[in-house]
Amino acid sequence: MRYLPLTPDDRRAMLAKIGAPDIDALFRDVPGEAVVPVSAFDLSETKGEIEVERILSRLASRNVAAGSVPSFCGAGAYKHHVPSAVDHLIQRSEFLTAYTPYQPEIAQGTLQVLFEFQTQVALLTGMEVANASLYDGSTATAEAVLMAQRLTRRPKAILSGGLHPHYAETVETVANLSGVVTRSPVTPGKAEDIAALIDNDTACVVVQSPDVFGLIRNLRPIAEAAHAKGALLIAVVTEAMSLGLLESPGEQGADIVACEGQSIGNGLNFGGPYVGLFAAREKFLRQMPGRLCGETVDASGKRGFVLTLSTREQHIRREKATSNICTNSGLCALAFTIHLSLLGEEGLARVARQNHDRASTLADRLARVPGVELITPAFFNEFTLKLPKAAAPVVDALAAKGILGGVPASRLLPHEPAARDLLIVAATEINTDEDFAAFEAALKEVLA
Amino acid sequence: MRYLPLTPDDRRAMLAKIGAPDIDALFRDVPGEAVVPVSAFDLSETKGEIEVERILSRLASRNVAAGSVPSFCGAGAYKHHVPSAVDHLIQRSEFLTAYTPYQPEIAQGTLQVLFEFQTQVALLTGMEVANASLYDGSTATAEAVLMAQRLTRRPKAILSGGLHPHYAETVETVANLSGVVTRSPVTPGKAEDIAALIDNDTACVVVQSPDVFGLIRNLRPIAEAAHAKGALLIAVVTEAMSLGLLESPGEQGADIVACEGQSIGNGLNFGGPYVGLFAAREKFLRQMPGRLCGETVDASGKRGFVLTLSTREQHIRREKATSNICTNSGLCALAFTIHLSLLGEEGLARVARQNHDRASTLADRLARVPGVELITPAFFNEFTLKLPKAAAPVVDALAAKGILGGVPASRLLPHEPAARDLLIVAATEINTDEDFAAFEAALKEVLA
Amino acid sequence: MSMNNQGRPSQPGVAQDNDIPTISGDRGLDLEARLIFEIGRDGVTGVDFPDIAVSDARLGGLRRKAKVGLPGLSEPEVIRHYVRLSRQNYAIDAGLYPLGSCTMKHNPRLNEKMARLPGFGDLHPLAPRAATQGALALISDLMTWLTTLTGMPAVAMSPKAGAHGELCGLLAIRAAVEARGEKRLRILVPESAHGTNPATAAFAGFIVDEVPAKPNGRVDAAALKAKLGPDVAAIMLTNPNTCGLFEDEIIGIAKAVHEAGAYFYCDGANFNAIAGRVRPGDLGIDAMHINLHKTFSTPHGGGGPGAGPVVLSERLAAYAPLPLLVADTDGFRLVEDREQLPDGAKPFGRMCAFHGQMGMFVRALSYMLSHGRDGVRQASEDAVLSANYILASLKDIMSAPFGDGPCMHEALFDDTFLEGTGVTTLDFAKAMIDEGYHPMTMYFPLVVHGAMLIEPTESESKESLDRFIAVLRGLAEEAKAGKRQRFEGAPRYAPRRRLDETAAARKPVLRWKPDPLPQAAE
Amino acid sequence: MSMNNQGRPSQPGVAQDNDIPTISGDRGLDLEARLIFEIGRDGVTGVDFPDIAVSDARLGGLRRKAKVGLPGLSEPEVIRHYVRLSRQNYAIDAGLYPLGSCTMKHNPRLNEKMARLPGFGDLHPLAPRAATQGALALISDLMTWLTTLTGMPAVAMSPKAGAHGELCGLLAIRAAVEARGEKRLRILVPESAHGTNPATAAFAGFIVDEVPAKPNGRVDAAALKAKLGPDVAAIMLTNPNTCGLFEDEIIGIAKAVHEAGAYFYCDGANFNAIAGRVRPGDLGIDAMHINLHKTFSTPHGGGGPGAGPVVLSERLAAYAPLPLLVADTDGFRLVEDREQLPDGAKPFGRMCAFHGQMGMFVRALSYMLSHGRDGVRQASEDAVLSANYILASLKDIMSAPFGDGPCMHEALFDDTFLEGTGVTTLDFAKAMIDEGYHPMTMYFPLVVHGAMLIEPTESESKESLDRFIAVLRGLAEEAKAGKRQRFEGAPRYAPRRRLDETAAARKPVLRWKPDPLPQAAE
Ligand SMILES: Cc1ncc(COP(=O)(O)O)c(C=O)c1O
Ligand SMILES: Cc1ncc(COP(=O)(O)O)c(C=O)c1O
Repeated sequence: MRYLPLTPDDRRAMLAKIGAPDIDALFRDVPGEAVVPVSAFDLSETKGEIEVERILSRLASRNVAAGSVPSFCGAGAYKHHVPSAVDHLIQRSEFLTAYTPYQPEIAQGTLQVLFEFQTQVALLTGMEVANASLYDGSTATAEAVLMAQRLTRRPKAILSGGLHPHYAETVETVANLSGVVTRSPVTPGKAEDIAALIDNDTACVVVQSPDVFGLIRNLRPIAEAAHAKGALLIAVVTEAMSLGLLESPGEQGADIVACEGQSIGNGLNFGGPYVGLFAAREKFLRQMPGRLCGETVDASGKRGFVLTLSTREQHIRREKATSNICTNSGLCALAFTIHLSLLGEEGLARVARQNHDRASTLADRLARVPGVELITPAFFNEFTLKLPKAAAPVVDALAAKGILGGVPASRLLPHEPAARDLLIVAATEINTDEDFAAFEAALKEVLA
Repeated sequence: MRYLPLTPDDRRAMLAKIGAPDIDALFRDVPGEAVVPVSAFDLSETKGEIEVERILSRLASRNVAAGSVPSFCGAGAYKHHVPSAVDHLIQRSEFLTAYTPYQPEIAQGTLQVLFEFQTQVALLTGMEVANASLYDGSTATAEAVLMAQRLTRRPKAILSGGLHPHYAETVETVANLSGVVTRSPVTPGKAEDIAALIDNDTACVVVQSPDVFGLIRNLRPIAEAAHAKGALLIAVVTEAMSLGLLESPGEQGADIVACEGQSIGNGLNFGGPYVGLFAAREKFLRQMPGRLCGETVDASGKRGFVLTLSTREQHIRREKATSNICTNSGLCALAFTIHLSLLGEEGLARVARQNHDRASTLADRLARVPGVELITPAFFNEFTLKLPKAAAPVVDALAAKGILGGVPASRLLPHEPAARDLLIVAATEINTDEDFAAFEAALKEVLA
Repeated sequence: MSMNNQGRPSQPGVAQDNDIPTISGDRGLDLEARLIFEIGRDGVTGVDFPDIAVSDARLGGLRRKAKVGLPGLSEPEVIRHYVRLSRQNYAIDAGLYPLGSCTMKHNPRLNEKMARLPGFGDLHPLAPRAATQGALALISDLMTWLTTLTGMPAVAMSPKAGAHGELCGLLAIRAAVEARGEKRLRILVPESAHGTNPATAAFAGFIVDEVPAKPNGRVDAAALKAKLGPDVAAIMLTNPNTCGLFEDEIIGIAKAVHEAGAYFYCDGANFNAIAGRVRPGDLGIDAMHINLHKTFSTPHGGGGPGAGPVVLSERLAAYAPLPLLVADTDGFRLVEDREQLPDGAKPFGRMCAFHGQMGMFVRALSYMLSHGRDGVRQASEDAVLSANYILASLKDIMSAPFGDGPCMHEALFDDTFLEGTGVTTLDFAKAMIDEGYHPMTMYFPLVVHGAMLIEPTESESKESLDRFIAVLRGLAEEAKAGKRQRFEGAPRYAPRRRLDETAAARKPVLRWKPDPLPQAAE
Repeated sequence: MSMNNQGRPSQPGVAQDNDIPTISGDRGLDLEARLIFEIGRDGVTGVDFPDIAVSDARLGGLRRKAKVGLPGLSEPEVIRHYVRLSRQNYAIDAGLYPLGSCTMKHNPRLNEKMARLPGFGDLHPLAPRAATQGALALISDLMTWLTTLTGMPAVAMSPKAGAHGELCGLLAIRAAVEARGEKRLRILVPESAHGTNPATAAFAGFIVDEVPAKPNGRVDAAALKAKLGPDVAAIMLTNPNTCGLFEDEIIGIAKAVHEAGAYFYCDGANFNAIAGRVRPGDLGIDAMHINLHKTFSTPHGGGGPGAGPVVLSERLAAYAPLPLLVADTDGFRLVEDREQLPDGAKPFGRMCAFHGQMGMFVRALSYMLSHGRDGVRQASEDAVLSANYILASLKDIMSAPFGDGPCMHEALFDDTFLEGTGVTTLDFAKAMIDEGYHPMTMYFPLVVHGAMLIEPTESESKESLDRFIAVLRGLAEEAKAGKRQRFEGAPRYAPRRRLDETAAARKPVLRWKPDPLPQAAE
């Protein structure tokens, strides 16, 4: 087996050194009744690369890659162009096959990347500090709610109806355990009056902008209302690239920002691995979940970086930790950092404008299709259409024509009658005018 | 432009330091009449990655990749499975973006690879010494002939009719300048009596095995005949993998071996870059072309490697050099070395047997097709079929059915009447029984 | 696995250097890299996009006015920067990485290639069902491998790492307890447990109750059984445990747990010792996460991502979180809607958006297909063999608290052998860095003083193990002989000397900030 | 570019080291690697194939009986071995690589990705015409870029590197001379020429006649003209030349050459200085190779592969070698048959099997499309600007023989400034290694004593240039101040100290051999 370096001779020599007659002797602590022969497993035997590649390629070919057809799916995961340098760099052995940087003297590469990542996240979100990543945007949101509950010692979290339903469910799953989670109504294409729901038990309001329908939300009044009642505003961003064109949550008064970073540096990957960005005001630092990388000096006075403030973390604090997270999204954070370094101020602004321009153009084209109505007046690169019939079968019909025509809102909100006819459509810098023409023509046909 | 780090401000500051008013001032030695504006070039303007990728992907999609269909083309270039580790390693920045190792203290990586490569090539060919690569098999063959002319001080090179015609033309192009090149007759599926042509003017005979029709040639009698007349035997191998199953040219008495190394570690690449393997008896060392890497020690006594015997080379010897070669096939040699390291003795033997087995199976199947005759009695992974009609249109018809059915001999020997109906077919470890069935069925139809 | 710094001096000693300092600060191939924020500037970018204008009309008045503050860099600078940084890292690909509990085994390149097939890497999670059948089939295949290898009937695929898997398992247990109308809030956790276990238990709203270890490194089964009662929801046991030992009383413990009406959660981080030989389902386990980034070799990537699917017993299977993968006549389908559940399903909720770490699933399945059941078993055996070889080769010179019997996939040493030498576990580990080795896991598990936990994995050749052993023997000899020089202030040959962790924590600098008073350009 | 060792001591000095030696021989992240032959063994392989038997029936009695002698290694060992080796290399991706004449510019990753598209990377050279139309179209596009940028009517694509291109050009000239029924066997080559020029001329059967340089670093046009005559086939001039200067009399030279019935071959290795501003065709050049691995940034790969297409003037176009690419109504076609030639074609022969370095063509076209004509021009300007910036910043402290006027893309220094310091050009260069820089090209061109040829390329930021300048100034200051310590025996921080080249050449060890008396296993 190509991955196993020991030869039969080696194994014999090693057993001899150990003084064990055979390999079974090393497993002697395993209760006899629990040992099974290899034939007990109804699984295949070892295979060479050619065969494995054939099997997996066949499976892959039964999926429709976003880049292979005109593709307009978003709703929390976006197809962007990732510069070729990114994948090259993240595959460097020294990044790919290193562990968490617990030995800083031989992990400065990873550590400095994390320091750069934290800085970029803080800048992008307009916050003071950021951690070294969480699993993804949804779990970051859940962590943010728990953190708000700890900080305010209040039980209630109010989730905006515009929060991605998967995020809302993820929050509910953990935050209901020790608190109360309420959802405000779903108002596609409009902002609900969430401020009215805030009371003195409220730990936080959680508002996503652009929301799951693509609508840009103004966080300022919500932040003011929350702060007036001693509650925190958690801003959620599922499309990190929007921060290149829109005011940051920090500028609008958010206290904690939970953001999905996939759009920058990371592929779609059918939903994971992604990278959770987590930023907050500095005063909340000690309640933050996850790893933090900090600057220091070495014994010869050189600048260096270390994981720090680990007294918040499970490996030191155990049941008193701010979170149970250990493994995070290191390599995805690296990809994020490299992509954002390549973009820089100017590149990010340009690609963000490009996204908005593309989506605006598409929205105008599709809104011309008879019976179709654009219901999101303000958006970044994603908008919602009201169709003259249920959206889900329309999407299937479009797929049959070779177009991934967006996400039907009913997929995320199966029991929301208002969602039935809504189609959430995203366009990014990768979409061409030909893509748009094909989409428009196909939609016309399907709706005709 | 993403590859250019200088900003307009930088350029101004640099000009100021130089004391030049503008960039034109730096080009003042260029005669005025030779300076043209950028508009003089009818070429496109700068493009982002997305656009370049789109253009080139469109071109790529107009080709039929060998791996995308049942594919049986050989004749000097072979589709093998290259383990995924190879491409990962050759893309390491330190290998990919290094220059020729002229500063050995910071190029031990490349140098040790070359030392390993030379050793592997010598072992594989059964020769005493090998160089650090030439461009490809054909130019290596031409260099071998020139070397033989220098060594023997005789003019004549006799090329076997089984030598790949491209190789023969390459040899003629350079070896006719100072010598005489003659070709012995083409005898598909048989060995010509080349020994009879050797005379006292003969510097070398050049024999390929397996030959261009796939036939395994016995070099021993030719070596004896050549040596008896004071001539050298140059053995040519276009399928390096055959050396895993067949006696090496060295064992059979060859004096110089020129070999195409593409099969090991390198993709088809539409013909290049490939890697020329060049090996010889040690006594001919000082007449070898190309770079040589040798072992030595550093000032602290540690083993290290350097380029050596460069008094043979153009940068030291100029017009007296053994060759004009400078840049060679370093990275392809690296790929070769890594792949062969992965294979090792056992892996190479197995994959070679696999190749022969596959080709034998296919030969038997195709020989069953009515009107088709197998004319190569002994072969490694490639054989020649005599079809009942001209092979070239048959190949086109097979291609239309989605099968790359081999190389028509007439493509290489357009003026050889005997070649008209011959089809050269290769099969390797990548071909499945389904590939064979598809080929057999399609050939039946095309010939029906 | 993570590091604890109990007893670990975090103030570095003073470094001495009598070399000639270089002008540049770089030294040969040891190249420094400043922060991107220090080298970037305006007027340059590494990605070319046209500079188009867009109107404010559809931006809701929220167009960004302030700059983000990102530096501009060209592609060559970015590549050089991250290549230089990478060169400051140790990696499996560069050398033996014996971090106990972390399973730093070889990461096959094939798996990377497979994960990048556009049909996987470029597949949208919410693409229509017909466009994702291959991906769903792959998940289903992986589920088959996981349930077959563990002998468990069900598996929840969405957890994103081991700790997330623990959470998933405990939430399933919580749901099961609640479904029975009971209130059980206590979870028993051995003191040798990894930090995530108590942290997760607390995260899931439970109270953690520690169970002591026996002198033989196993959990004290009697003490554990004594703590069982109507308020205990579950025990969380790691097996093989964090001392690298098989919990030999595990079947009896499982029985007692079940009799007490509680559930048995197993931390499966060490499944790599027994995969292909022992099925956790046969041991009475109710839930166990599998770190695909350990046992099934998806790369650690400098801290993540991972994947932590949780296998579930019959008693817990119904509570698996959404989404659920079901096969029907026209292919695979993800159930995401509580009103369309398959019979009996009572999902406790959702672990995250979408459906798990697909990128890791592809790699793990590629690993499994490559190994096959025979290779998986052989890998476990080789891992155990190599750990025992290290134990046998070092226990005469280093002190092995449980060195009498065989270990599983990792060999545990303590600092008894360093007593009186003035060399600490930390010094010893840092001296290993100078020798070109990543240190072993130190000061974990907590049940052993100055612990050194060595996990060689199955990926090392005997020759590599022999060299490693020789170096550790050499270091141990020097320490015992009172030759402290190479330990004091080690490492001296790494990109950095010891770093001042105390200073880092006292006045945290967690991000770069522009100079308050920008200097005039030179 | 290559290195000459005129005046270059090749015996290393004695190294001193007062560090603590490590037990392992490795030091931190500086990891040693033995030869694969020393670590491999029987019984293991890094590639899995079934162990099938095959009959001898069809092997012509030539089945291999002896072992090849290759070592067996598993995949993890092979990866670790080559990763460790790679870490002993310097690279553009790690730092400034100022090798004059070598053009170590940034190698964009996009180009690597494009070359690996299966439609290019996995395309058989003899696949049927219909299966290769995209590849032929790509070659045609690249030909358009090359002929347009050079202002020449034709280009031969098959040469595999610069020297091979030179050969192609000279063979075309030879064919043209012969076609005119003349016999011209002399080629004029300036003494500053790169070694490949005289070597190629001899290789092509010509006699080399050296032309001296003028004190201003240009070829002595008068001397050159004086040598022209009926036996002169061609001159081979490098422009910009190897001193980094534009041959300002080039148009007059070309005229004289043509009047004498000879041809003008230009070594285009330095085209990167003028691409997008000057068309060689406008200068009267008849043939010029273009190193795609320099000007158009295909990676050097530690010595190759490259590609050296040759542009040809109207006077030589007919003689271009086979194969020829032609477009007709139903697409592109390769003409490989002398009896099917397009009108007027008189190919002199064939340079190699198949049709050139397709892998490099894809990368080069990707580079060109990315840059565009504007970017190509800007790159040339930036390369020239950066070289002049270095010249201007260093000429007060180092000695620049032609420092009065501007240079082109490289700045040439000589060793006058080191006179009397006891520090040689070689010492100076080796001290740069300690500073984290690859040395510049040394002892080339030969026309300058102790030459140091610095080519920064357009890929360096001003900040990077400033750091480089500061380090060179620092070194020059120390040398002049008599502080020889850091020069003697440098490098001291590289993976190796100076290597004994004399010993290597005296008793060449060019391959590993098994120990004659194998040791008993331990
Ligand atoms: C024993 C043990 N349990 C749990 C974990 C947590 O797994 P993860 O880091 O994937 O969250 C680890 C990993 O470090 C571990 O070693
Ligand atoms: C001026 C000059 N001419 C010719 C060559 C030869 O080119 P190649 O190495 O591609 O054969 C070189 C490359 O080193 C060079 O610098």
